[in-house]
Amino acid sequence: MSELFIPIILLYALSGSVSLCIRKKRIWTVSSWTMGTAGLLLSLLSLYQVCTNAAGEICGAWHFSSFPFVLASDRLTAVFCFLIGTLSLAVSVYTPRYLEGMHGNRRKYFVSGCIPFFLLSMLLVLLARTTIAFLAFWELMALISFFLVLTEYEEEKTRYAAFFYLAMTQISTVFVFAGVILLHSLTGSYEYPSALPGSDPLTALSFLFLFIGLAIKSGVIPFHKWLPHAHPAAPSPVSALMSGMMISTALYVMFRILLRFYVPELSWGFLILAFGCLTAVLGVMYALKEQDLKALLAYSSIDNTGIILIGTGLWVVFSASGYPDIALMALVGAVFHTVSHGIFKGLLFLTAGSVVQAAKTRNIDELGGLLVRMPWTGGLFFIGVLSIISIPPFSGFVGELLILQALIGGLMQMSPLMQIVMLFVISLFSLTGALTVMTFVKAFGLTFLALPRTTGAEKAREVSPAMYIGPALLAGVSAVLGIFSSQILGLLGYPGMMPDILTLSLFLLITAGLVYAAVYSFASRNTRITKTWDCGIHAPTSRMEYTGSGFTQPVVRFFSAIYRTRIVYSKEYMDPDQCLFRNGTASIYLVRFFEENFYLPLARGIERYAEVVSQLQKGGVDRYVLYVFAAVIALIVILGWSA
Amino acid sequence: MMPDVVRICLVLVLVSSAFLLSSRSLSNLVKNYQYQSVLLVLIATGLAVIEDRPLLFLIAALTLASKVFGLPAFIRMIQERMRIQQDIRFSYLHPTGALMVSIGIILLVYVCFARILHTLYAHNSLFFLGSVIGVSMVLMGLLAVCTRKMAITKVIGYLSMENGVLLFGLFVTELPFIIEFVIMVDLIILVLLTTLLTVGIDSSIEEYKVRLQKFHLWTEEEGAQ
Amino acid sequence: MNEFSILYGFLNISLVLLVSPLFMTVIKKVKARVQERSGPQFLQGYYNLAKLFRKETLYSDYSSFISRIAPYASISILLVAALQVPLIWVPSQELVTGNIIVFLYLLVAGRFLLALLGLDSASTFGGMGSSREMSLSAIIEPVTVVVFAALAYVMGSLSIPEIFRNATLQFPAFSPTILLLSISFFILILVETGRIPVDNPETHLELTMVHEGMLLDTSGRNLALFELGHAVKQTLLMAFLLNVLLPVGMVLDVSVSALLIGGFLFLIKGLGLCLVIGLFESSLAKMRFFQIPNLFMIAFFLSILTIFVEVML
Amino acid sequence: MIVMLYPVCGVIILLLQLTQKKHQWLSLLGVIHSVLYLFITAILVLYPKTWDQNLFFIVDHLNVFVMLITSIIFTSASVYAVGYIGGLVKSGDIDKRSLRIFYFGFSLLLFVTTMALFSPDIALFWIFAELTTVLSALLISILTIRANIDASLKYIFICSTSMLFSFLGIIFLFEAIRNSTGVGSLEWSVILKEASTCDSGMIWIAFVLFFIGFAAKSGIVPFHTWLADAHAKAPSAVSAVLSGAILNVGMYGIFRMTGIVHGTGVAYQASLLLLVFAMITMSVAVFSMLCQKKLKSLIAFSSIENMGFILLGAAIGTPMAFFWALFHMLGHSLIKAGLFLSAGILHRQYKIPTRTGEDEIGDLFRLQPVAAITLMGGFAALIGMPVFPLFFSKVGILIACAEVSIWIPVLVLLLFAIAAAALIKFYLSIMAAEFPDGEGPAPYIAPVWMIIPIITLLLFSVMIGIMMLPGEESFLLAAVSDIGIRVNP
Repeated sequence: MSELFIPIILLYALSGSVSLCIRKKRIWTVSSWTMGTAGLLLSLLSLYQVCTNAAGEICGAWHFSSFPFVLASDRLTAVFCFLIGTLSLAVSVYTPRYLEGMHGNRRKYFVSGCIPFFLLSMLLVLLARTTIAFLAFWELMALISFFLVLTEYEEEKTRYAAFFYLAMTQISTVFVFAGVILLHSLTGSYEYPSALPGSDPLTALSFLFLFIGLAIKSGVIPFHKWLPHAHPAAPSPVSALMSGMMISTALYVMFRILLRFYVPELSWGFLILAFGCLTAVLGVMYALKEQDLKALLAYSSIDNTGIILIGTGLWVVFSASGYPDIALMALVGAVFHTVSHGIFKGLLFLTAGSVVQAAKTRNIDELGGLLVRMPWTGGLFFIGVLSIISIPPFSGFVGELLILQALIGGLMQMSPLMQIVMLFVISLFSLTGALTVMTFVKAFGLTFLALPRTTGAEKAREVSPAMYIGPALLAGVSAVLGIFSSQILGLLGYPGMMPDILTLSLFLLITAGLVYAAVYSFASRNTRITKTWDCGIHAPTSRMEYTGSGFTQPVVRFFSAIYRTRIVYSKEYMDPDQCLFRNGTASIYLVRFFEENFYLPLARGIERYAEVVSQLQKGGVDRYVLYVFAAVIALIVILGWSA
Repeated sequence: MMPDVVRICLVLVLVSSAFLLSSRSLSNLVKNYQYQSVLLVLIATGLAVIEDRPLLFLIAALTLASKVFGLPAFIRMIQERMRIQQDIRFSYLHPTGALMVSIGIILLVYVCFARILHTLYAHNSLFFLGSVIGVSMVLMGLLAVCTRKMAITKVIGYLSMENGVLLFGLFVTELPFIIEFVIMVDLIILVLLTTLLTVGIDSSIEEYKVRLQKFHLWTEEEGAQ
Repeated sequence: MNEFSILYGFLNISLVLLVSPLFMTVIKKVKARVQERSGPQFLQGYYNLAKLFRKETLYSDYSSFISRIAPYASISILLVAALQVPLIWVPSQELVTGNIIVFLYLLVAGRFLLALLGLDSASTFGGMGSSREMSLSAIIEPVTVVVFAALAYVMGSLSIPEIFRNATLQFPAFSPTILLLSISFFILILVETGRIPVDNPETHLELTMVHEGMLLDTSGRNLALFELGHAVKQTLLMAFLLNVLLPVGMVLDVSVSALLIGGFLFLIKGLGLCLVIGLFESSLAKMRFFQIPNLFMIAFFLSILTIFVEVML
Repeated sequence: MIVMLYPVCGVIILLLQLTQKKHQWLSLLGVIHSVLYLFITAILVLYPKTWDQNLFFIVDHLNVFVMLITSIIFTSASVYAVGYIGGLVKSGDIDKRSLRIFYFGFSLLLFVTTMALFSPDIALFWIFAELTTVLSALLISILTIRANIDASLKYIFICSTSMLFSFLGIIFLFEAIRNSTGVGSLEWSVILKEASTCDSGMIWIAFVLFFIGFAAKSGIVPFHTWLADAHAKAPSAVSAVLSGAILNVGMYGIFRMTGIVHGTGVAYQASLLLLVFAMITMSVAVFSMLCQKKLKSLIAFSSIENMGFILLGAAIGTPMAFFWALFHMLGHSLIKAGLFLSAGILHRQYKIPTRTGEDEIGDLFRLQPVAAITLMGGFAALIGMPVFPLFFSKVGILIACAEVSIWIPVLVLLLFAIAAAALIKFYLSIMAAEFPDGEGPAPYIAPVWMIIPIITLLLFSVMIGIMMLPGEESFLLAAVSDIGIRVNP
């Protein structure tokens, strides 16, 4: 059955090459439609595969220059293929209209050509079954996404983001490559190894390499610094795919490694758990303070990666210490949250993209009042916000519910020492949940509600229909995933894990209906539209509204240890001995902790060392011949010494 | 008896390359090179007599023709055109320092080769002595190349390195004659090319064009720069 | 979903709707008596609601559909939450399968809608109210989850009826853990319903109001719905505390007389708790906004102590 | 008999070149010469039976493979030179007389490289390698700009002084063979057979001295200093040939010598020495790439880095390592030649070298879209992207290294990551630079003759990157066994 993946792969490649090679006017609509059909076929095929509980069937095996490339799919792959299918369908509907807003024809061909190849490379990473194939498609994915981030290469910010992104993906490739090499030397073949004992040091080292490689790509905290630069710099459909799908692909590989490659150790579980908690808490803290809408969404992807890592870490800890049922619950929660995060993060990025294109700015303090002007985009963003802050009937809630249930289950059953760990993780987990709610109240409230703060937001008009049908599709899928989640899990073979959300949402609807009927019939119906009450002065202007930094100032005060702010002020005086003050500026900004204390010093260090090494090349013939002379003398000494 | 004559010549060759390192004026630099080539010819004939290999006579004649008369005459012609006599500019090592270093080199090579070729060293073979002196001559030539600023003096240093190789080649009994001959031709071409290029480097740019006209090698439009 | 559970659902909701305005007014009455004022009459709560339902509703011309749907959504969320918390009669087969996590996240949903409402009318007070509400909830959320986790750990199950049933079975056991739990629950109630140390419910002074700030621009039936929702939330949380601390009137197997006695006992216990809340409120002054985390740390410490005590002893 | 065609055709073409004056004829003869050699090599590859019928040259899989690379590079360079040198002549950089010297030198370089590869005798190989140095120095200094002459002087001094040391090594080798078998000989095959019986001390000295010379020829670190200036200053057609073909001659010599030493007792010390040199080369090259301001010197340093990587393959010495080292040599030559040729187009467009010494490149995508895209493709290939051959050879060699110790591949991968960062940093800096409108240079329309070789080179590298040609794997395995490494079937 899984041979059908091959035509889908060809369809993706076709839609990519169509737009890259043919230069006809508006060719990108044709390529988007082919990509849409490919996405639809892919999601249908993967749904079929998931339901029929297909075992790992090979769908293709080749030998590229004497290295084995095998593609196969099983249920876990099918779930993520469904995610790729839905996202590509939504993006294919969204992109043609979005590209109209871009300037430069060559750039439109380039973007609409590269997106299908980007999806194709991620699909191939999912299907790969030999380490070499995985490595090749992993690097292909990195390269294509680098090109896509680089589309608007005029601005300095985009080029800095693209370079930072490439440097980090190169380092991630180093670790993944080293892991693959170590696996090859352990097992002697390129096939995916199965159940390597976690105890012997070399296997543990290979796991560590692979884990760090994947952590860099999925934005785990110490390595996350490229993500908030790269995702906003890319055009919106691309950042939706990068945040939605690329992070899920990296996490899929994490699941694949832990499920099949190794028999994980308890210490590995604690490692993943530690990284998960750190990423979840710090991710949401930085998201809270972010003023750029798309960077805020990027940071919240980091936060969700943290939550998923907590789920995976719990699975490893529980299965290593012998509690299979809550371990399975944590794993199912993590996988479900990855898929639902992929969908609603794609929805949020697409709608944010329409907002940014309509209002021409990404800064939250310059937006406002868009819900009245862009009702559809605002409504869909609202649904995305409801699912990301895990409100019960929506899909975000299911993942967090399962993970929290596993945590409390762990609290009940495990040894006292472990209980302390569980308590610690519970409190961090719920702190992240609460801060996510606050972040998205700020994101939705200040962008969409109240008065527009600048003329850009004032003149924003609703984007064309295609640009909200795509996200609407994602919103529908997200709602269905949320409401029918216990039925879906039952279908997949994990019944009885969670309360029935369907009845809960039915009751919500019924009560809402009853309350509305009661109030409509008994209470008075007359309503009046007036000015907002403002202690009697004239109508409130947009300057009287709360801004982003004002909204988050109390939390910044509570967690001031984490938010190191720096105050920079400059004064100008009229007279030389500085007593008549003319004017001055003062600004508070958040110290970018990781960037300033870790990445920039490292880059400067490499730069200085490179400067020293390149001194070797400055100089005339004499200096070069002197090098030869010294080298020959050294060799002769080695000759003498090594006899 | 004869071998110790050869040993004396070998030592004299080392002395000549030491002189090469330290001489200041260009003209006696070339004279030094000529003495060194003459010594080489003597060694070649000596060896030919001892080990009665007629081949070495031919090599000696060839060296006499090219290295004692041919190349020095060509270099002296280049020197007149450049009208630069004194090459006082040194980089890194002044002559006294260069001599110190060359003594160190000879000792180092001797010790290292003794440790490696302990069998040959044991019965004190001529080949071992030849290899030590050959390698150290090459190294001293290299030192000359890198301590002199003027390109023309670098060429002469290079020639003394080539002499070292030739010397070492003599000691190997049946090294085919063709190899020796072809090396000679190859090195002559090399030196011709480098001397032409050095003409460009040493003299200042303006003279460079005028001088090249004289050799009518490169007809120059102004557009090159 | 048998007919017993439907009856339970109907009974539970009607009891909650009936009792909650009364408890609000009793607390106001107690505070007034402490200040030697006569205070509002007992039915004042119901009169206010009736008056508000009849008044005209004003909407700001800047507000969007959020202001229209938020009141209905938040009251229906709280009523569904009420379905899950049995006040008197613990049904064998519950109507909506929910556990404490679903209950918690429903409370978060209610708070989220309220915060958005505050921001919708473009007024400074609304923004300030929702910013403070969100900051406080960000701090209290870990404490709430840990308190509920401790409760689940002590009672051994996640689903709420199960917890109450275990509580009634081991009722006479005045164990230290139950005591510690009820103190942290009491602090939780104070925070969730915006009582004195955290926020002053009676005043409209922008310096101190948190919960009121968000509702500043609501009027007429919307304000009534929010007031009712607020009261229902308080009753639910009080029910948690009461049914765990002294589950004396709980009914396990249903009969009309048992229900009446249970209802009456619940009323007595509720009034007693309102008395305690009123006295506690009037004995304290409002804490400075940035000192409130210290209060939460006490609740956090107590709940962790509960688990240690349960584990160690 | 086929091999004899090489010298015969070479002499004919050289004589014809002396008679011609005009640029069209000279460039046509250059193209014919390289196409003829490519044709002869193709016949050799297809009919291995005819190899041992000739009397003088030795022909085995190794030198036919390296000859194949050389002829491909020379063909594309000569086709490219038609447009490129034509442009230089029109802009007056080269005058009539030096044009004849250029083409004569170009064909002579091809002739001498072929002779070097097929020479049966190690001393003859040395002489022809020495001649390639002389001729490429001549070609570098053809533009008679002071910087070019300076670069060619550095090239001559460094390479020929080091080559003298390798001649000393050859003399030691001759003496070693004479001691063990009575009659000294310098034939590759004889040395390969006799090496194991010789005294290991002599072989070890011979290897080290030989290595010095050919390390300079192939740009290994202490002797690499000439490479950056020579390749950066030379005309692009010449620097493509230098990087693509002449470096391989040096590496070919090192491979042969490692094969000889492989059998003897000194193999372990030799591979340790090569390993140390390889690692130093890669790290120095990678870090100096980071602060390169000029395009061609950046590409030159990446040649040094790749040569270091090939040396790493030779140092490991297992059949798989050698297999992938040869594959890497093929992939690297193709991509590097393509890169230098597209850099040549940018050279013609922006009149590099400019006074400030920095490349003044601007409006890249508007003026030269094709060159920009091929440059980006070349950089992606150098980073080792999956579609290109360097990815598989990187995998192959690193897996071979893993047997020695896991930390070598990790270090090498980090170096590759820094190299990738350097390449992309440079590309980003020139990508978005803009000339203030009106001041930019006039768009240079590259003739189609210059674009075809670049496209064919990149497409050919993608083809071998994706799939193994039918006989390719067995051919390379045979080449590895010719080097002297026992390939278990």
